[in-house]
Amino acid sequence: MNFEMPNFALAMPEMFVLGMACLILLVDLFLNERSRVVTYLLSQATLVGAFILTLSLYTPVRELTFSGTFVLDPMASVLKMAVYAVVFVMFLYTRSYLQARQMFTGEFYTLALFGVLGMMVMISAHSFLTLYLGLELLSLSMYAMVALQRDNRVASEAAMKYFLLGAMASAMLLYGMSMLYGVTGSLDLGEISRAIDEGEIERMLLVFGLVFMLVGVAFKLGAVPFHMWVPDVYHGAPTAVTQFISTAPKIAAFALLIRLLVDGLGGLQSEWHDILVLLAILSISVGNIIAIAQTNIKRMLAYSGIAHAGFLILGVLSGTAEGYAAGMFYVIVYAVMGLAGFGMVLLMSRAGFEADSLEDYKGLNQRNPWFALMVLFIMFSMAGVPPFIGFWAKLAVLQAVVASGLIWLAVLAVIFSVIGAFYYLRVIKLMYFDAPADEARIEPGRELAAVFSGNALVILAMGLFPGALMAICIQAFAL
Amino acid sequence: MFADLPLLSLLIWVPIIGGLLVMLAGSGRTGLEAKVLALLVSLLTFALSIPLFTGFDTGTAAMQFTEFKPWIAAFGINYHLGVDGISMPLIVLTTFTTVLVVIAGWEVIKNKPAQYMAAFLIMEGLMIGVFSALDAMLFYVFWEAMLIPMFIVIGIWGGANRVYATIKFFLYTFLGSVFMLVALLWLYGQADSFAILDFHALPISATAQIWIFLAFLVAFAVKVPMWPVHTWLPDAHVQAPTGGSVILAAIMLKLGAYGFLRFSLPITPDASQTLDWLMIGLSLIAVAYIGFVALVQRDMKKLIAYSSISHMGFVTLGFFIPWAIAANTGSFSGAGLGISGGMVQMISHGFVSAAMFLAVGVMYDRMHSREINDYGGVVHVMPKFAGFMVLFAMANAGLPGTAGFVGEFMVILAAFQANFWIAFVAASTLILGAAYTLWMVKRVIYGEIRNQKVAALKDINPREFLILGVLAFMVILLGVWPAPLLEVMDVTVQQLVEHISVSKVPAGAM
Amino acid sequence: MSFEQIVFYFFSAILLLSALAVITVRNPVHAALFLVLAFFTTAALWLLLEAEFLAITLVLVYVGAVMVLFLFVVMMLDINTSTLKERLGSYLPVGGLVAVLAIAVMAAAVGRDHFGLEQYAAPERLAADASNTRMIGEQLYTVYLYPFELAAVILLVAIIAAIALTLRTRPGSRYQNIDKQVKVKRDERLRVVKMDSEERK
Amino acid sequence: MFDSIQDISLYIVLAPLIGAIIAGLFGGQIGRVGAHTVAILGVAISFVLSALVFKWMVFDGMEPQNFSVYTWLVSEGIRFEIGFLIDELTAMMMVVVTFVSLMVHIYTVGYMSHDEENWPAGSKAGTNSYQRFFSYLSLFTFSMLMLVMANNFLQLFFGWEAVGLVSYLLIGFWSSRESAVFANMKAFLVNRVGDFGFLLGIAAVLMYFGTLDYASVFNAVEHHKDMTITIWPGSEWNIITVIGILLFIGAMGKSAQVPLHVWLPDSMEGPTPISALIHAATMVTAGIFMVARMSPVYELSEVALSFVLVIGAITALFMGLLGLVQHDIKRVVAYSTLSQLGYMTVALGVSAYAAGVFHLMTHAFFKALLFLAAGSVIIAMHHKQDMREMGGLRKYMPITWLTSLIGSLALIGAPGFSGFFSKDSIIEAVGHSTIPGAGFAYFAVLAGVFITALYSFRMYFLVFHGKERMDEHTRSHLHESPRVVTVPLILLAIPSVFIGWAYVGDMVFGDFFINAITVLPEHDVLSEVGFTSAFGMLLHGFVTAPFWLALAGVGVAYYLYMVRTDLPAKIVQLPVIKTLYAILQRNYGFDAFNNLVFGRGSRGLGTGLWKGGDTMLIDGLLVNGTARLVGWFSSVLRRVQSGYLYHYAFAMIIGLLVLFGLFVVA
Amino acid sequence: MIALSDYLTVAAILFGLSVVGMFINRKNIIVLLMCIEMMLLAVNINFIAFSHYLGDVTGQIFVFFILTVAAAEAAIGLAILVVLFRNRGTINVTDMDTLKG
Repeated sequence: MNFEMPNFALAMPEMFVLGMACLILLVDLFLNERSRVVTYLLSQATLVGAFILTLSLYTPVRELTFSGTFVLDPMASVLKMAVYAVVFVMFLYTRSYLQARQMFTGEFYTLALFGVLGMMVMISAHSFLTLYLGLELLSLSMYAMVALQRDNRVASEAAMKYFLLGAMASAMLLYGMSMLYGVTGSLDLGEISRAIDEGEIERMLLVFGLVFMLVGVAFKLGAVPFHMWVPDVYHGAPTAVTQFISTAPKIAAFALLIRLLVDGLGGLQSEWHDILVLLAILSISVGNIIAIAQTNIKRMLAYSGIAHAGFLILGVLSGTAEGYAAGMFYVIVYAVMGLAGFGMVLLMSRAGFEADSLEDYKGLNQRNPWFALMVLFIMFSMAGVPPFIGFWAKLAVLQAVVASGLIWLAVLAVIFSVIGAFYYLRVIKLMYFDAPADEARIEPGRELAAVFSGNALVILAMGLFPGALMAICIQAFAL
Repeated sequence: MFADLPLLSLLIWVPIIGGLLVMLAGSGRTGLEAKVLALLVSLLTFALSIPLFTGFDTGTAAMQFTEFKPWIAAFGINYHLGVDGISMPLIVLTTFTTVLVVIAGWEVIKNKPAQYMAAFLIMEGLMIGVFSALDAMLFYVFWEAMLIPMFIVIGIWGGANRVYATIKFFLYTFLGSVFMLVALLWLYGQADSFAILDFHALPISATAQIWIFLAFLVAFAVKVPMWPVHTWLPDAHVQAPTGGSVILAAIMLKLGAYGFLRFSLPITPDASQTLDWLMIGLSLIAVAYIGFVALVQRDMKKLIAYSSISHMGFVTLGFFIPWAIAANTGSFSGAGLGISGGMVQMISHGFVSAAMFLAVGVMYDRMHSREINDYGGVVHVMPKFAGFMVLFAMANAGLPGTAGFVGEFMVILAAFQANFWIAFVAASTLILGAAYTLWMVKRVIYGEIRNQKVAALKDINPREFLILGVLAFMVILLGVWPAPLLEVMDVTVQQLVEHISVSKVPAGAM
Repeated sequence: MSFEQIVFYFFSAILLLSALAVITVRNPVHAALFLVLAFFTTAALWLLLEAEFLAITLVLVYVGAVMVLFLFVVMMLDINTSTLKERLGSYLPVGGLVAVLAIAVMAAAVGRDHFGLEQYAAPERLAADASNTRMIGEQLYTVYLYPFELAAVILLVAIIAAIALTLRTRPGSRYQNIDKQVKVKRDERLRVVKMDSEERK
Repeated sequence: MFDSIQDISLYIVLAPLIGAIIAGLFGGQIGRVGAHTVAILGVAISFVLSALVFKWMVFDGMEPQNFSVYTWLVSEGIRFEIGFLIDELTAMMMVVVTFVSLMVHIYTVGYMSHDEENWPAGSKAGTNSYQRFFSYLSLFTFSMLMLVMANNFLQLFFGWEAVGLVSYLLIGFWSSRESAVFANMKAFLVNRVGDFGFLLGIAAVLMYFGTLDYASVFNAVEHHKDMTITIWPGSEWNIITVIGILLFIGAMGKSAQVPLHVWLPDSMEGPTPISALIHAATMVTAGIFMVARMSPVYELSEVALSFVLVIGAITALFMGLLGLVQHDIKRVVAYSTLSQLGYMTVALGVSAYAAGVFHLMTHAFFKALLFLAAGSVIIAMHHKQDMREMGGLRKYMPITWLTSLIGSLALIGAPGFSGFFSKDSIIEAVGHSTIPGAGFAYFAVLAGVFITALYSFRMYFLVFHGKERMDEHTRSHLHESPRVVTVPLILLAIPSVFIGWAYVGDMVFGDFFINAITVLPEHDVLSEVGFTSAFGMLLHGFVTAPFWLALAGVGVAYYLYMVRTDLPAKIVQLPVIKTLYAILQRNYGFDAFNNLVFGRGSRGLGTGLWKGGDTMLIDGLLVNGTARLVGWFSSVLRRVQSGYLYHYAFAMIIGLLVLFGLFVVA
Repeated sequence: MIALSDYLTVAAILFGLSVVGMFINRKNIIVLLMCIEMMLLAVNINFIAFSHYLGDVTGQIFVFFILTVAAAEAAIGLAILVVLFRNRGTINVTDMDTLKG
């Protein structure tokens, strides 16, 4: 038994988040309603602390520990920091929403932090086992969060659907893992990769396992045809929770994709490439087309998210470092845009009123031109119109696709993105061209207004200067 | 003193930042502060563009006033600006037209005037960006971003059916340009640079050229617009507010044509040669087919919109005639005439169509109708206006001595060198153009006063007189003395002709 | 046929039949009980595979805890079983077809061509004193320390979630607050409220 | 001041332009007197200077001047310039144009003095219409001068279209009259059809000569005479022929040759001074001038010449016939103009350019005279133009009567009058010509003489003699027109009589145009005709057919309209004549045909392309069709998202199976 | 001797049955939860079989974790079920169609 003492320092952020989550859980018990803000502040502090820790641990090399089940590489650091940032902003967004709906409880924050922990674990996983556990930690937190508003009929329905389909998907993922374990004899991604590269394993069996695993990953990403949960859950969940599950977990899902397909099954690139092409096409087309028919903005954003997932996959499938970087760029950008997109629903909502119908956006320009402008930024960014960040994300991905010679795929993708532009435009149309049903000026809380404006302006600012983020993404895969 | 200033950057960013300021200043109900600010910004921009013209070195085809800064290193994209004889006049046209648009919207726009002015200023900056970008991706960014303010302008201040029109406009043009994006990415893969001038120098196989050409074609043809992807234009024009129509006709259409000159011709000369029959055919269809369609329009703006399409047909015809000339006469002599003619047509159409739309706008502001049948005998109540209108109509019909003639004349001359029948169809615009324009003038301006509403019309006020007068001056000036304009572009065009007369298919490859 | 084989086929058959029953019986209570049966038989198979610790765990944790929880919920929710007991309808053929298809593909993949004895020879039986539990334990607390901790966190999350979702303080129910009772003052026991007489409605 | 011919040429063209600008833009400020003073002054300067140039050119033997004023544009090394070519032809045209224009300017002071009556009450366009009219007149003078003085095709085209523009503005001057604004549009469009050919001709010139400069083209034309162009596969055309015909198509529009003549009769909707200046004396002769100018080109192509000849002959004969059935006094003159233009064209066709140009000049004087006289009558008749309501005006308007008689005599070519010299030269030339079509042309011009005499004197008798058929009110106000009207009449009558005497020898049979017009020896019919002096020609004139034909025409007219005034009505009832009359009344059906085929046809085509092509096919099917298709897909696909868990699970399984099928099994 | 494939086949059939159970059952959500348990069971059989035949204990370790997670999952699943039932008074799968489209 040769056991090497793990380098715990590398997992400092995880330990910190876990410790803080438990602490918050305890502290929350002794807080009454009015001092609940302490929980909120502690949660934010946790994220800030984790960010600082992760940043200080950043190394341009790849370090394994915990007997190879944990990896710390630039990609992990970047993605983790992105997760913290996204969740941090999400907390900023949702406070007033939660307060108005009696959801401003310790559970929300602890579950969210455990979810963050799950994501961190996934991002840093270097073994099927840790991947799975991270995934489940995240998923279980999210199932619970969706149902957290207990007297909400649709939320519980959404949670149930999410749970059942999610469990099924992770069972399939596990089945795939078991097959790969069986043929490679290891759970360690590095070992598996080596075993595949030796080339003695029958490829059919590998692909058999691969397909199962991809179902699980596709489910998490919300790729067609494993996307069916996405609209219902995004729609049914309280908007605050939707904002959470539509953003940060996508980053983790991207990590899952990279860890599995690149770190583990890099040798099967020619196989998963084709599968991903199929998934990407289906996602982009179905997502964009169905979104057109939506009247509920949360559903619309859900379908748009499906289409975005397709684009994300486009980046990965090229199988090059540039492609992965593009995918990473895309997923981070998507998270930023998703925050803003659902943030705008939060912004428009009041206690007892969920502004999730498209009709609620009518005449926003009359009611508050500033917010209308911000929403305009967000929508054009999602549609991929420069100079907003969404354009660069698409550009990066398409560039990877074109570079890998799949020009037809790029053409197909852009055609569907044009179709998709229609429903984004419709939001703008409602805001700017239609008369408001209700003339009352929109006056959200100052914090919410500030974070929303900030978010939208970041979308613009990053659109003007996307270089830094892209450089980070490229560096993350420079190993 | 101007030599040290980053003129092009200023031209791009002064209106954009000014536009943002205007938007912020627009809280007042009348928006007077915003309007004054907008006027100042547009005048400043125009003033900034004058040294561009005066300081331009007509003796070289090289890019001038260049600026270069790395922008997005990760993508290999640079902030690279510069102008040559092709783009510089268009920039000046842009700054000039924007001033007019700001003045034209002064009292007319009652709903959110600050946003209106801001949209135009931002659009101005973006359009100048398109004309001056030397980096393909920078070009694309400006190209696409420009759609946003236009989308808003048509949608908010447009007519009854504005939503349909503006969404159609946006999606049409968006669809067109994404193909270009893919082509640009492919070119980047080949050249490992987004610099347009690098693309120019890049050898490309014949098949690839065809594909790239088609991708560019979709993007630019929609913008120009060429038949059969022109149907967004009448809708957009009809629904847009006057200022929107003016910018659309005067500048935006030129972007597509400019794209042909900047991208299609020099990057894919062999494909252009292979497909010149297509381009010439589409151009001629635009001239003739659209001419007939314009003839039966009942809506003045629609009529002018169709006439714009028809006139833009000359631009594309001029641009793609060189190979037909070479095929017919064995040399490229005369090609420059066609390309220059197309260029001149772009500029002159900028003035003429702007003037026509403004003139219709003047009537629309009073009557709130664009139907030809609602008018008649306007000359009796608005004689000054009628004078302008007839002048612009004549320019639109290509009367010598007005701006409208020069480009058409040159293109027809060039087209004749390629083929008698090409020239024949192109020259049919002499009849068709006159027919639809004058028929409209007859029904709107002349005749007896048709109804009480017309009888109550007031003649143009000093503001309108100023706009129309300035345009009338330009229309005539350009008609009787186009030499300065030609002088600016001549060297560039000649260099372009030399460039395209050499095949870019790599040696040994087919 | 060796004894092992007999055991294997016997338990496998029961396993699959009970699985089939789980998805087809009308009554959820019956389904839960069939599932228990499936767990038992699986445990038996695992014993064949020399995974004693897990076999025992399966019985203890699953049959003993999880399935009881299932049954408890089924009973607690007092579901009107009559409406839930409708028969599988016309979608059975489609379902059956898909089932056959899926199973056929999977079975083909894991069939003897790839996982027969030629490829994977049956390993030697372990020595009688080999401790499966010890083996797992050694690994679990060293190499799999990190996952082990994570598993603990997952359980914690499950606890939090379950409580958060189901624990509710009913507005109607009353609790004794001893702290308050003890600290009560005389004046607080009785309070005279002055109010206007209300009109009869 | 008169330091050079260059400057003087500029003054000549700019004086009327400045007049036009001042009168036009500042008409309201300077008032009527100011406007007409400025305009007349401008034209007068122009006339005086033109006369000076003519003197230098003709009497002082100045060399032809060819110089450029400024460069219009340069492209690819091809210079497009604005410049002047001044030779005898130009000088003559300048004098004619400025003189007639000056007369018309003066005349207009009287004719338009009550113009406000022609406008609807309250029309603001009517307030300064007088000034505007002068502005247009001066602008026209400028344009016409630019045309005739051009030294290159570009400027020629400039002037060509500019006069068209002014013509457009003036025909529709009374813009409240629907017929007038229709007529001006028609005029412009028909002219555009001609310009269409003209422009193509210019394009051809540029293509083959590489320049648009007259001198260079004429110098190089010899080298190009055997070049061909493929119009359609298998048909090679001589390039000179193509250029000639294309340019002549332009002339057909401007000079109203069949079938592009339809605009000219309608153009009579304009005020009469316009009819005199533009649609009789100057603008319509631009085509004649142009062909004469291009004589070096036309000489090299007999095909083109024949084409010109035949078109001219048809116009001369058939348009004259139409003059017989008109009741409107101005229309008679208009058709007579058409017919005379036909004569000029015929002259060109037989290479008798000098005769054509000479007829152009004489015609300018006497036809302007006739029009102005008609205008004088119209003033007296309170703007009634129907000859059936006139009669016996001789005693009320003696000056008008006398000048009209002179004009008519000149028109029919009564020996001694200017028209005689020019017209007889043409007829003689045609008689000597041998190019294809000359036979028909000879017949046409001879028949034309009779017809001309007939309709001219029909008009003369109907207006000035016979019963007074006007109503009482009109009669009581009849009086001679004011001085501003009659003075131009008199001034125009003088050259109408004498100009033939003075110049026929030099211009037609001499070497007056030696520098300007090229005639190949084998085409030189005028030298075959071989008169040497006006007097000899006059003597000869009495024994030739034209004289007797004209006399017969006058006689018939006298008989029908003075003696047996009941006969015309009866004649038209005769079976054959009735049909013919109907045809003539309908102008041979040209208008109906044009309306049907070009007017309704093009509108029908436009509607078809618009509704069928744009709206239905492109927009309906492709654009909105795609949108609808996507929308339909969307509504169908969203139904897959049924809300039922088992469907979702099923979708996942199917997805899994598909992946199996595609990637594992395969 | 029992081949590895035998175990795997049993697991595959079990997995297939439970997957089909997910969509042929349209009445009772509890059965769906059971199906999920069965799917995990099938995976576990796979892992243990592989572990046995590979002579590698890792597979069993994985199963250990799967069992843990499955228990947690069952707890949360049932909790959600309870919430759902309280809200709607039914756990009929067919009734869960508020969210669609």
